[in-house]
Amino acid sequence: MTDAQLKEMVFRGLRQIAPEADPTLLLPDENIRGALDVDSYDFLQFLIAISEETGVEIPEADYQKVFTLAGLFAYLSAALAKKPS
Amino acid sequence: MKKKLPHSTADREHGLRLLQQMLLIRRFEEKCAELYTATKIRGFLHLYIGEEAVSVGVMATLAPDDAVVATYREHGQALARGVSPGALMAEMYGKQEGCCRGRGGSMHIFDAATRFYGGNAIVGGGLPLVIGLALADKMQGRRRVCCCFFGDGAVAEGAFHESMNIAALWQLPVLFVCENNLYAMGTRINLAQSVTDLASKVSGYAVKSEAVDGMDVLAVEAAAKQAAEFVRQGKGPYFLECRTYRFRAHSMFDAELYRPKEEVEEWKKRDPIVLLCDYLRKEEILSDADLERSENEAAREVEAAVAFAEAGTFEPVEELTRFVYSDRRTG
Amino acid sequence: MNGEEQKVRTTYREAVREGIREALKKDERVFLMGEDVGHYGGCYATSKGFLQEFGPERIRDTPMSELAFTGAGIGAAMGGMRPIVEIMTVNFSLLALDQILNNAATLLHMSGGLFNVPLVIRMATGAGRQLAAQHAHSLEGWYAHIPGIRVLAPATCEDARGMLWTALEDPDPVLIFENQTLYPMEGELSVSAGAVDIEHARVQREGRDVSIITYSASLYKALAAAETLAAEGVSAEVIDLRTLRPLDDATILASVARTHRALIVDEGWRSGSLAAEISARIMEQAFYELDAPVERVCSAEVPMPYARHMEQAALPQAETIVAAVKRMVHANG
Amino acid sequence: MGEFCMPSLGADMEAGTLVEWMVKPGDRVRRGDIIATVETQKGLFEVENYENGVVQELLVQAGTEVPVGTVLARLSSEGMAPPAAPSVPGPAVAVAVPAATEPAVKPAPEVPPLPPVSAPKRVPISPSARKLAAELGVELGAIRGGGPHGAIERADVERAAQEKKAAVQAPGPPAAEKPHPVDYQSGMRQAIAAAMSRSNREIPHYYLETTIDMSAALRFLEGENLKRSIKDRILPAVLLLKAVARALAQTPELNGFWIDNRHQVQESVNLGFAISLRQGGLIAPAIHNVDLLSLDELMAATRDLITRTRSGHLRSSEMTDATITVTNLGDLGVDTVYGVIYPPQVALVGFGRISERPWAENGMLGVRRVVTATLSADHRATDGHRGSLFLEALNRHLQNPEQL
Repeated sequence: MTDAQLKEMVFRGLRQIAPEADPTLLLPDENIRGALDVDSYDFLQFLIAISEETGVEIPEADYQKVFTLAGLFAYLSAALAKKPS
Repeated sequence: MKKKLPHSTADREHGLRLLQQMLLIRRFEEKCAELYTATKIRGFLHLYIGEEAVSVGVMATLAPDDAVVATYREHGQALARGVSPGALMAEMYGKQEGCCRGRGGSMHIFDAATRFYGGNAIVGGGLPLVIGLALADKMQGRRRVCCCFFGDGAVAEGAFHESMNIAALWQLPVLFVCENNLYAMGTRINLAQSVTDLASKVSGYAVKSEAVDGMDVLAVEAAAKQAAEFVRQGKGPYFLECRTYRFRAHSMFDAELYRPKEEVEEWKKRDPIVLLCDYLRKEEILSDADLERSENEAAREVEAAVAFAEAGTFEPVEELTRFVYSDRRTG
Repeated sequence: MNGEEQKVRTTYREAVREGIREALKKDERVFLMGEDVGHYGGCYATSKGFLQEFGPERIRDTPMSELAFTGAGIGAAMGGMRPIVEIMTVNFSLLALDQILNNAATLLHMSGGLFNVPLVIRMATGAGRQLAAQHAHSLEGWYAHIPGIRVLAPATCEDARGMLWTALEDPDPVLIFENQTLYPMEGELSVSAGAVDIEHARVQREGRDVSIITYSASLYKALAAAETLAAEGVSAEVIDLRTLRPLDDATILASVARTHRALIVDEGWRSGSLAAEISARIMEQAFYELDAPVERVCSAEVPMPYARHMEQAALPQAETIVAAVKRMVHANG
Repeated sequence: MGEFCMPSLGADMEAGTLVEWMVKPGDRVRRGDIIATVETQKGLFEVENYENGVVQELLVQAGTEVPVGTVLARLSSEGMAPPAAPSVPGPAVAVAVPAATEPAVKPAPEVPPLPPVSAPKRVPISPSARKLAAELGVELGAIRGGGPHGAIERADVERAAQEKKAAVQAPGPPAAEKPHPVDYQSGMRQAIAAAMSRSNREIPHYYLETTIDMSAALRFLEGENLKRSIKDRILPAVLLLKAVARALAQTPELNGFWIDNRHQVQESVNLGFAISLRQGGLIAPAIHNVDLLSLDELMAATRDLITRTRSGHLRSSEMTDATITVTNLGDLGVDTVYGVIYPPQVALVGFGRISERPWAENGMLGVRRVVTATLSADHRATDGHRGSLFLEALNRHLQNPEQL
C-alpha cells in the first residue's frame, strides 16, 4: 500500500465518521479527535475500518501513538512494512 | 415376540457410531423443544424424534461429495451429514454465527462443506432441485449420488410426479428417500394417497424401488447401501421408502387431534435407539459403560451447541440487503 | 465508406437464435432446456437446427413439467452448469413461480451467501396475436417485484442478440422476456454485434416536451406516436427501459427533469403495474420537476378477448399515446 | 430453586389456560415428565417438565389463563440424587420474562400547541411552475393559470416573467435570496428545552460525587480486548454502564420514576444512554435489561443503538423506557458532570474524563487513571445516604471488573 493510498484510505475513514468535517485541513500533529469532535465510539469504528482495509489491528495500548495524523501514518506504515505482503 | 432384525454384521465401532449419531439427534431435538418453550427458538420447529434411523442409516452410505437436499424437518439429516450442532443451534437462535447467519432458521439449514443444499419449507420444493443437481453431475461426467429426503405428504405434490418422471426419463443419479411417517401434517396417508404402498406406487415411473423398516437403522443402512451403489453405477434413480413414525407433533403448536395416543405408544415400542441398543447388547457389542459414555458425549455436544448459540451475536441490520444479489454485482 | 460498422439485415427471432448459439459455442457449461426446444426447433423457432448442431445432451426437450424443469435448471446451476431454461410463454410460468420465487430468488440470501444460482430463464410474453386470455398475459411486472432476480425486456434486435451472454455471466438468476409479436420484426445488426450492458435504459429518441417511458413491443408504438406528435409541434422523448429490475432511475429522472412531463406505456394491467411503480418513483424523486401529473397508458383491465378488434381496443396503441400526450401538453388550451 | 413457567408452544401463542395439574406439592418430577395440561386456541397440550426436582408450591390454580412466562409452580432440586447423565445445565427454563404488567402511564412532555393556520384561497400550481416562479422572482398572485381548473403552469410563469421584465425595464431581476436552511433541530431542541426546564422546575436535585480508581477495570478491559478481534472490542463506557446496572441492585430505588407524587421503582434496568448527534442535539434512548446482558451483548447493543440513533431508526419503546440515564462526557476532556435528570426518572449518573491523577493510598503517593462519577438524584425519591451507597457500590464493582 503506497503512502498516497494510505493517506486516501485514512481520509475516507475520517469522512465516514465525521461527514461534515474536512480531514484534509488537519495539521500533521493536531489531535484528530479534538479537531473533528470524534467520540471514543466513532474513533473505534474508524480503527475497525482501518483494520479491515490494512489488516492492522491497533491495540488500546497504542491509542496514544495514533491520536495525530503524523503518528497514525508512521504507525501504519511501520506495521505494514513488518507484515508479509 | 423377538424383534427380527437383519443379521448384517455391524462391527463394534460402526454400531456404536450409529448409536452415537442417533443419540445426538434425539438429545439435540429434545433440547430444541425445551428452548422453544423458553422462547429462545421461535417460528416453526419440526422435530425429528422417532425417525433417527432413516437419516443416520442413509447418511452412513453417502460419500462426502454426494449432494443432499432435505425438508423443513431436517435437523436429523443435517446432524447425521456432519453440520456442526453449534452452527445449527445458533441458526435457530437467529444469531449470525448460525450456518446461514440466522436468516434461514430451523426450516432452512444449508452447508456448503457437506453439500447440504438445504432444508426447504415448500412441500416437494426440493425435488426439482435434486434432479437438477443430478443432471449437472451427469452432464459433467461425475459419478456422484444426489440424495433427496421428503415425506409421504410430498408424494401428493405435482413436483413429485414431474420429478420422478424426468429422473426416470433422463436416468439421473438420484436417490429418492421417502420418510413415510404416515401423516402429512394432520392427514393420515389413507386419506391422501390412492395407493398407500408408496414403493410399489412408483413402479409406474419404471423407477427401481424398495420399502424398508424405517425404525431399524441397520436395515435402512443395508437398503440404502444397495440403493446408493445402484445410483452411483449410473443405473438411474432409486426410490427408497422408509416406513417410520414421528413420536412428537408435526410442529411445536400441534395438539395432535388427528392420531390416537395408543398408536403413538405402539410405535414407541420400536424406538429406533432402543432397537439398536437391544441388538448391540445381544451381540455383546454394547455395555452399560458404552451407553453412559455415549449419553454423556451427546449431552456434552448439545450443551456446547447451546452455549455457542447463547454467546452468538446478532447480524447488524446494515447487512439486511446483503446477498439479495451477489456482492460482486451489487452497484 | 467512412469506416462505419458494416451492418446486416436480420430479424428479432434470428438475433435471439444467434445469441443462444453463440453462448452454446463459447461455454460448454451452457445448455438449453425447455418444451420443444429440440426436435421441434423451439415454439418460436429460436432453436431451429440446434439439436443437430449441439446434440440431445445440450438441447434438452422436457416433459410438460414447468415446475420440475425450472427447478432442475436451478439445481443444475447450483451444480456448476449455466442453463438456459425456456418457458414457452409467461402464461405457463405461473406453474413454475414457486421455484422461481422460493428457490431461485431466495437461496443466496436465505443461505447467508452460501449458494449462487447462475441461471437464465427466457419466456415469450404479451398479447396481440388473438390467443385469448390464457395465452396473452403480460406479467413481467410481477417478476420485477421480486428481489433476488434480474428482469430484462429486450425490444431491439441488438438487445435480443446481446443481452443473453451478459445475463449468463451474472452469478444471480436473470429472466428475459421476449414479446411474441417482436419475433418476425426486421432490423439491422452490426456484423460484430456481441454482448450488451443490462444495467441501463436508453433514450431512443430525444425530445423536449414529454418523456414517454416504455419497454419491449410498446417501444415501437411510442416511437410511432412521437412521429405523429412531432408533426403537430410536440417534441416527445422516448425511453426504452431495457431492464425492469433494477429500474434505471437515473435515466428516467434525468429525462423528466428536461421535459417536466412523464407518460409511461406498459402492456400490463394498470393496477399494481410496473407503470405504477415508475410513476411513484418519479413523484418521489422528481416531484419539483413535474409540470403535469404523471400519466399511464396500460392494457384495459380485462381478460384479453379473442376477437381482433376487441383485443386491439384493450391494448395500448400509438393513438392512445398521442391522445394522452396531447392532453398533458395542450392542457394549456 | 427452579421455577416452572407457562411455556410458549407456538410463535403466535400469547397466553394459556392451565387445565389440570398432574402433580402436587411434594411429588418428585424428572426431566420429560408431563406435569400439567394447558388449553390454547390450538387445542389441549400436555406440558413437559425440564428440570429434575421436587414440586414445592403450585402458584396457579386450574382454570386460570395466564400469559406466557408466568411462573406456575416452584420446584426445588434438593433431595434429588443427580441422575447418572449430568443434567444438562441448559438455560433455566423460567426465563425472567418481565411480567406483562401495564407500564406506568408517563405524561407526554408538553408540546406547545400549533398556531392556527389562516387558510388563504389555495391557487393550484404545478411543482415545477412554483419552483420556476421562485427562481424568477415572480409573484404567484400576479399570474393567471391556463392549466386544468385554472392551474398555473411553467408557460404561465414564463409569460408573467416576460411581462414583468418588459413593464419594469428594471435592471435585472432581483437576486433570489438564498432560502435559509430549515433547522431540523428545532423540533428536538424544543423537546429538550421543555424536558430540562420541567426537570429544574419540579425536581429538587441533590448532587454527589466520587473519584474512582479505574486501573483494575482498564487493565481487565485491555486484557479482555486483546482476546477479541477489533470488531468485538469493548469500550470503557460499556464497562461503566454495566457497573451502574450492578450497583443499582444495592439501591433499586434510584431505578424508576416519580409520577403523580408517587415513587415507582422499576424492576427492569433500562439505562438511558446519552448519545450526541454530530449536527448538535442529544438523545438518551434506552438499552433494555442491562443487568441481564454480558459485556459482549452490552457492547453489541450499544453499537446497534448508536448506529440506529444516528440514522434515525429508534423504536418508540427505546425513547420512553429508560429507568435511569447515564451521560458520559469522558471524550470531551471534562472532569465532572453535574447532569439534569430526565423526568420522570429519579436519577442521572455522570462520568467525566478518565485521566491520570495523583493518588494517595496507605501513605504512599502514586499516579492512577481515575474517573469522577457523579449522581444527580431527586430528593423526593431518595436521600443522600442512599445515593452514596450507590456510588460506593459502583466503585466496588469497578474494582472487581471480572464479576461485571
